[in-house]
Amino acid sequence: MFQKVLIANRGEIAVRIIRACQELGVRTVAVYSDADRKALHVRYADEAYHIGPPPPGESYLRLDKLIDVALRAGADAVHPGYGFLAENATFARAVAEAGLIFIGPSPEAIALMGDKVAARKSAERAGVPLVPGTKGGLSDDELIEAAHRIGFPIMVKAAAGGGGKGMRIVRTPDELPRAIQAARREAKGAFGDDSVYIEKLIEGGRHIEIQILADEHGNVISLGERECSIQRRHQKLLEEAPSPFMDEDLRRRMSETAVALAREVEYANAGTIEFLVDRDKNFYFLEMNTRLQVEHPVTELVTGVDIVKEQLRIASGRRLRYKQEEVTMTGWAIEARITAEDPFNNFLPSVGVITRLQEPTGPGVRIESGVFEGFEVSLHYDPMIAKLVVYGETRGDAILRLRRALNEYRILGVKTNIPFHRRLVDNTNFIGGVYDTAFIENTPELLQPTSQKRGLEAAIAATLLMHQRRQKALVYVAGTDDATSRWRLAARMEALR
Amino acid sequence: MFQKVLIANRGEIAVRIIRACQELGVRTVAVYSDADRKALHVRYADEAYHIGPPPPGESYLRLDKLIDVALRAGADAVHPGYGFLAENATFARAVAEAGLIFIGPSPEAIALMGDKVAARKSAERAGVPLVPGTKGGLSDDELIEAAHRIGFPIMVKAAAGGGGKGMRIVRTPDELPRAIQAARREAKGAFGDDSVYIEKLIEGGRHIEIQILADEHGNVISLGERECSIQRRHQKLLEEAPSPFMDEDLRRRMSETAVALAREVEYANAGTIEFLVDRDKNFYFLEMNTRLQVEHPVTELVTGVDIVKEQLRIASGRRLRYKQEEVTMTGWAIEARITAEDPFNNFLPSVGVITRLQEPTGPGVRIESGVFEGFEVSLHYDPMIAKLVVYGETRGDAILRLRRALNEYRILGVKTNIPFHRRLVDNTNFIGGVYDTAFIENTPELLQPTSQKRGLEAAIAATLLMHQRRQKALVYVAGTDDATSRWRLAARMEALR
Amino acid sequence: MSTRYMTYVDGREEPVEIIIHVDGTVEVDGERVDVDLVHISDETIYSMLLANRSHEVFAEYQGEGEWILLVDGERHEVRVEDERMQRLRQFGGGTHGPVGDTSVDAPMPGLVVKVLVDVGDPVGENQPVVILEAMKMENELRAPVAGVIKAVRVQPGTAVNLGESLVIIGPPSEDT
Amino acid sequence: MSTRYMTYVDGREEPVEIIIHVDGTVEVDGERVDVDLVHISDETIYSMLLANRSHEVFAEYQGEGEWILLVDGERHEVRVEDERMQRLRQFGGGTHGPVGDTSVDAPMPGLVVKVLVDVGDPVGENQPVVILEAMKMENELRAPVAGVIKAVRVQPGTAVNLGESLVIIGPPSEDT
Repeated sequence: MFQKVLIANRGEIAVRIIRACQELGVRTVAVYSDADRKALHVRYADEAYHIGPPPPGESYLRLDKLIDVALRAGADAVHPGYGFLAENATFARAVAEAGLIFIGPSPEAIALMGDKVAARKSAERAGVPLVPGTKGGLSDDELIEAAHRIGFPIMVKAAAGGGGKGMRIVRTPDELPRAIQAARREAKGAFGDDSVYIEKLIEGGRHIEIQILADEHGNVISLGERECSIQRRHQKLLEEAPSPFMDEDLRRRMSETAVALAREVEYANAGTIEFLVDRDKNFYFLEMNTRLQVEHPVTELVTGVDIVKEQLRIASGRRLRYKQEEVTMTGWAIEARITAEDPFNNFLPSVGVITRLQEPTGPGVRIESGVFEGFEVSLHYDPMIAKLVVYGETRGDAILRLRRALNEYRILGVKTNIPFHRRLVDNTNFIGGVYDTAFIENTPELLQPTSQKRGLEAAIAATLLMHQRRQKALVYVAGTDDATSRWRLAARMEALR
Repeated sequence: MFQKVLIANRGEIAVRIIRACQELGVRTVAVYSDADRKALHVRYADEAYHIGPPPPGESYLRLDKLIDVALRAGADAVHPGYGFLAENATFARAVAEAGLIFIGPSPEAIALMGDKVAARKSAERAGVPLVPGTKGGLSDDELIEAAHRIGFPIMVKAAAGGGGKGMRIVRTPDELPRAIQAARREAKGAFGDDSVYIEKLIEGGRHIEIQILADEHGNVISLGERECSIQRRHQKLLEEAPSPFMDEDLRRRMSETAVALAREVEYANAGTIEFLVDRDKNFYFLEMNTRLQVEHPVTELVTGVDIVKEQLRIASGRRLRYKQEEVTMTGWAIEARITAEDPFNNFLPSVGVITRLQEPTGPGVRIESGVFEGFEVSLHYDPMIAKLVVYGETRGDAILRLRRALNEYRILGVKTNIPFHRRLVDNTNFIGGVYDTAFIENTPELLQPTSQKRGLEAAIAATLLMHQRRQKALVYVAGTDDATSRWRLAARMEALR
Repeated sequence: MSTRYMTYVDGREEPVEIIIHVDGTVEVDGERVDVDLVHISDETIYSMLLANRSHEVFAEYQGEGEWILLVDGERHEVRVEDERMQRLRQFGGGTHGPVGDTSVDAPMPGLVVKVLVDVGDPVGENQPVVILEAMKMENELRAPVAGVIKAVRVQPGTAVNLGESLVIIGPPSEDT
Repeated sequence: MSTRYMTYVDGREEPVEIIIHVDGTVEVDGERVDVDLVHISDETIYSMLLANRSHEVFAEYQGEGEWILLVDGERHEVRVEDERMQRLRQFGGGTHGPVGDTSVDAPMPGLVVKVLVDVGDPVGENQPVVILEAMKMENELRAPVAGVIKAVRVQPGTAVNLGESLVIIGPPSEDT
C-alpha cells in the first residue's frame, strides 16, 4: 500500500478520499487555491500545499504544480477524484512520468474512452449495443430503407450539425420522406451541408449505469447498477441503487456487457459505463467514465464495497478482493445531491457564506460534505456542497429515511436545492419508481415554491423575534457603552418571558 | 401501525425513537423537564409537553404525568426507551390500563425478569446454564464434595452476605477446608450467620449478550450477539458485533438458549439476554434486559434490522418479518459511548455547556447524539451524551474507521472520554480482540493522560492566538464605541497577516 | 399597551395580524395562541412550541423588518411591520425616515429617574430620552427613530408599568 | 520589536520559547518555523499549517494567559506568558497588577495623530494614550495596564512602523 497520497481535488470528494486513506493508514496531502485555505479537505489532510489563485485553470488544473507538490511532499501516488484532471490522459501520463502512481486507469484507457468515436468503436467491438442508426452521406432511399430496418420512431439528424438544427422526430413511415427533405434543407442552410443520418428515438429512456472494478491482473467485476434518471439538463440530482426499473436478467445482461467493454479496453481501476435503457429493457451505450463517480456511495451502501479503498488497493497492484458471485446488492440506497442553487429560480447558483449548518445524522444517514459554518460558496467551483446518502432495507424505507433526513437538514446563508428534494420524495410518481430522464421537465410542480400552508409558524416566530429585537434596541444600560452588558440585559429580559 | 407515540424518555434514545417513528410515518410526542426545554428530542418531536423539574423523580419517572400527557396528546402508544421507566412493570401496566399500548414486553415478563431469583428459576427451567454452585446451609463435607463436582477454581461466599465479606477464592482442593472455616468465621462476625455456599469462579470471562426479537404470535428469533466486555465498574464503554471471541457453534448455542428463555417467559418485543462466557466457551446466564439496549445499533448495522422499528411493529400486533435463517451478520460494527467524563480523573463527570461541537461524518459512521452547541451537561442525567457507531467490512476496517471518526470528533466546554477511546483503539490487545471484563482494570495506561509528544503544535497555536488577542486589546477605533467596528478592525488586522 | 404587527409571509399580500400584549400573551388574527419561543444558540437557532407543536426555527434578520427563516427546514421570507411601518406604507412613502408618531414604551416595569428631552426637542435616532431604574440598574431608553418630541408622559419619580408609553416622538420638522 | 513568550503545555515545567517578530515570522525554541494560522468560524476554530502540516485547532481562552485547545482533537491546557507575566512570576508576586515596564507598540504602520499622555502621568487600564491614523481610520491605542507613563517616544506627525514602541508605562507609583 502507498505511504502518502496526494489528492488533486477539493470539496467533498477530496474529504472522502482523505478519509479512505486515513482508514488505510495512508498519509494524505491536500492542495488548495486561495479560495480554499479554510476548506475541510485542507483541515482533514495531514499536509496541505498552496497551488494558486481560485480559478481552476490557475490551480486545480495546473498539472505542473500538482506534480511539483506531490514530489516535494514525498507522495507516492495521486488520486484525481472526479472532475478537474480526473479524465485527463496527459495528467495521468505526467504523473507516471514523475515516477508516481496515478490512482485510476491507464492514460491509454482514459484517452480511448474520452474520444467519442473511438469509444463507440470499442463498444461495438465488445458487443455493447449502440443506439441503432446510420452513418451520414446516404441517399433518401437508403435512409428510408434503414428507417424501416431500425423501426419507428426515429430521428433524422444533420451529420454536420448540432443544437437541434436539421433535427426531426419521425413517428410513422409516411412522414419520413418529407422530414428528410426538411432536415436536408435546414442542414444545408445552417451548415452548408445537406448530409443527414437516422438514429432510433429512445422515448421514456432511463439513465442507468454499471459500476465496474478491474484490477491490473485481468479481473473485472460489476458492482451492479445505479439509477440516475432524475436529471435536469443532464445534471444528475438524485441517484439510487438498485434501480427500481431493474430485474435480475437485465442486471446480468448489463453487467456482462459492461465487463466485456472494460476487458476490451484493458481497463484497470474503478469505472462506470453509462447506458440509456428503453421501456422494453433494451439498453444502449452512452459513454464510459474512467474515474470515480459522484454517486459511488449508493453502490457502496448496497454492496458493502468501499470503492475508494478498492481504487487504492488496485492502484497499488493488488488483486480484486471480490469474485463476481460474491457481490450482492442488499437493501436500498439513495443519494440526494445538495447544491447551492435555487430550485425555484431556474436553479440559479446561490453564492455567499454558509452562516448556519446542521446536517442530519442517525441511523442509515451518510453525509459527504465539503462545507462548514463560515464556508463561502463561490462561483469558482461546482455548486454541489454535499451529498446526503441514505440506506434502508427497502426502497420505501430509504425514501422515508431520506425525507426524515431532509427535514433535519438546516443550511442558512445560501439557498439550496433541499426544497426540491423535499418535494421530490413526496411525489407519487417518484415514490412509485415511475420516472425517466424527462421526469423533472415533465413535473413542473417540483419547481414551484408555492405551498398550501399559510406559513403561520413563520409569521409568529418572526414577529416574536422582531418584537424582542425592538425591545432590545430600546434599552441600553446607562453609564456603560460596553457591548456585553447590553446582552446581559437582553438575556435577563429573555428570562422574564 | 400507531398514529402517535409518546416517548417517555430524553437524550439520544428519545431522538433515536423519534426518528424511527418519523420513518414509519408515526407522529411523536416528547416530554421534557425544565432542564430539557431546549433538548434535541423536544425539537425533533412533533409535539412536546412539559412534565416537571429536572430531577427524574419529579418528571421522567412520574408515570401519572406521562400517562396524562399521552392521553391529552391523543397518543395511542408509549415507548419507554431504556433507563427511567423502561423496566418498570407498574408503568407498563398503568399504560395498558389507560388504554394505551406499551412498546415493550408484558408487565408480567418485566416483573419476572426483574426479580433475580425468579429470573434464575425461569432460566433453569428453560435449560439456560447458570454459574454452577450450591445453595446455602450445607455442611463442610457437603461443600467439599460439591466443590469437587463443580471443579476449581471456586468461590466460597457468605449466604447472608454482600460486599466481599466472607468471600474466598479457592484454586486448589487442599486450600478448601481452611477457606470454608475462614469464610464461616467472617460471615458469622459480619452477618451473625455462618452459612456459606460455593460458586464456580469464572476467570477471564467475557460479557456477551444475545439480542432477541419476539412477536405476540409466538415467533422468537435471535439477532446474534454483542460483545460488551469493555467495561469499567460494570459500565459498558464500547460494544461490538459480532464478538471477536465468537464462533458459529457458540453463537448457535447461545442464540438457541436465549430464544428458549424468551419462549419460557412468553416474551414479546425486543429483549437481551446477558451471559458471562468463560475461556472455554462455556456460557452462563447473567440477566435479561426487558427493553431496548443502549448498544442496539451495532446489531442493527450487522444484521440490517432496525430494532426500534421492529419494536413498533411488534407492539402494533404484527408478525416478525424475519425468519431465523434469514438473519445473518455481515461486516463488523463498533459502538463507542461518548460520555461527559474525564477518563484521566477517575471518570469524574464533567458538567458545563458544550460550547463547540463537531461530530464525525462520512462513510460507515453513525452518530446517535442528544447534544448540540449550547447544550448544558447537568448532573441530573446520565453522562452519556452521544454514541459513535461505525461499520466496516471487517473488524480491522471498523477499528480504523472508529479511529478516524474519533480523530474528527470535537467537543469543547466539557471533558469527555474521547481520549480514552483514542487510546483504546490503539491498544494492541484491543486490536487483537484479546480482552475480558477485567481489561480496563488491567490496562491502566488507557487512563494515563501523559503523551510522549511535547505539544509543540498546541504551544504555537496558543501563543499566536494570545499574541493576536493582545494586539486586539490594544486597539479601539477612535470616535465610536460601537462594538462592531472594533471587530471589523480586528478582521482587517487579521487580513494583514 | 400592546404592540400590533402585520406580518407578510413569502410575499403573500394578505398579512397575518399579530398582537403582543404586555403580559406576553400573543394574539394571531384575533385568536389567542399559546406560544413558547426559546433561544438555543448563536443569534440564530430557536425552539418554538406553538400549542405544544414543536418547531425548530433558524432565523436571520435582514434589516428593515425582513427575516429569513427556516421553520422545520422550510425556508420562508417574512416581513414584519409594526404600526409605524404600516403608516409609512399607507402614506406611500419609502421605508426610510419616520412618518407618524412613535412611542417610547417602558420595556420593563420601573421608576423614571430622568427625562432627558422636552416637548419640541429634535432627537436623533438612538439618542437617550429617558433613564429608567429597574431591577436595581439604570437603563437608558433611546429614541428608536429620529424626530421631534411631541409629548412627554412621565416625569422623574413616575413608576411605570411594562409597556407604558413614556415619550411620543413625531416626524422631524420640515426644516431639519 | 519582537514579542517573546514562554508557553507551558499540559502542566509541563519546561516552557516552549516562542518569539513573534514584527514581520510576522515566528521562532520556536530558537528555530524559525513556517506557520500559517487562519480563523475558520466563531471565536474558536482555526486551521494551522505548520511547515505544511495541517492541524485543526479549537481554542477557548480562559483568561490570565490560559488556553484550552483541541489540536486535531487532542485536548491541551496551555499557559502563555509574555515578558511582563514572566517578570511578575520572577518577583514572586501574584498575577495581578503590573510589575516592570510595558510598551505600547504600534499594532500597524501609521501616522501618530495625537499623544494623549505626558511622562509622569498616571494612566488607568484601557485609558487611551495615542491616536494613530492608519488605513484612513483613527485608531485609539489604549494602555494595556495601569501605571505611570515612563517614556513617550513619538509625537504628533511621527510615522511609525508595525511593532514600534510608542509609549512606555512603568509600574504605578506607591502612593496611587
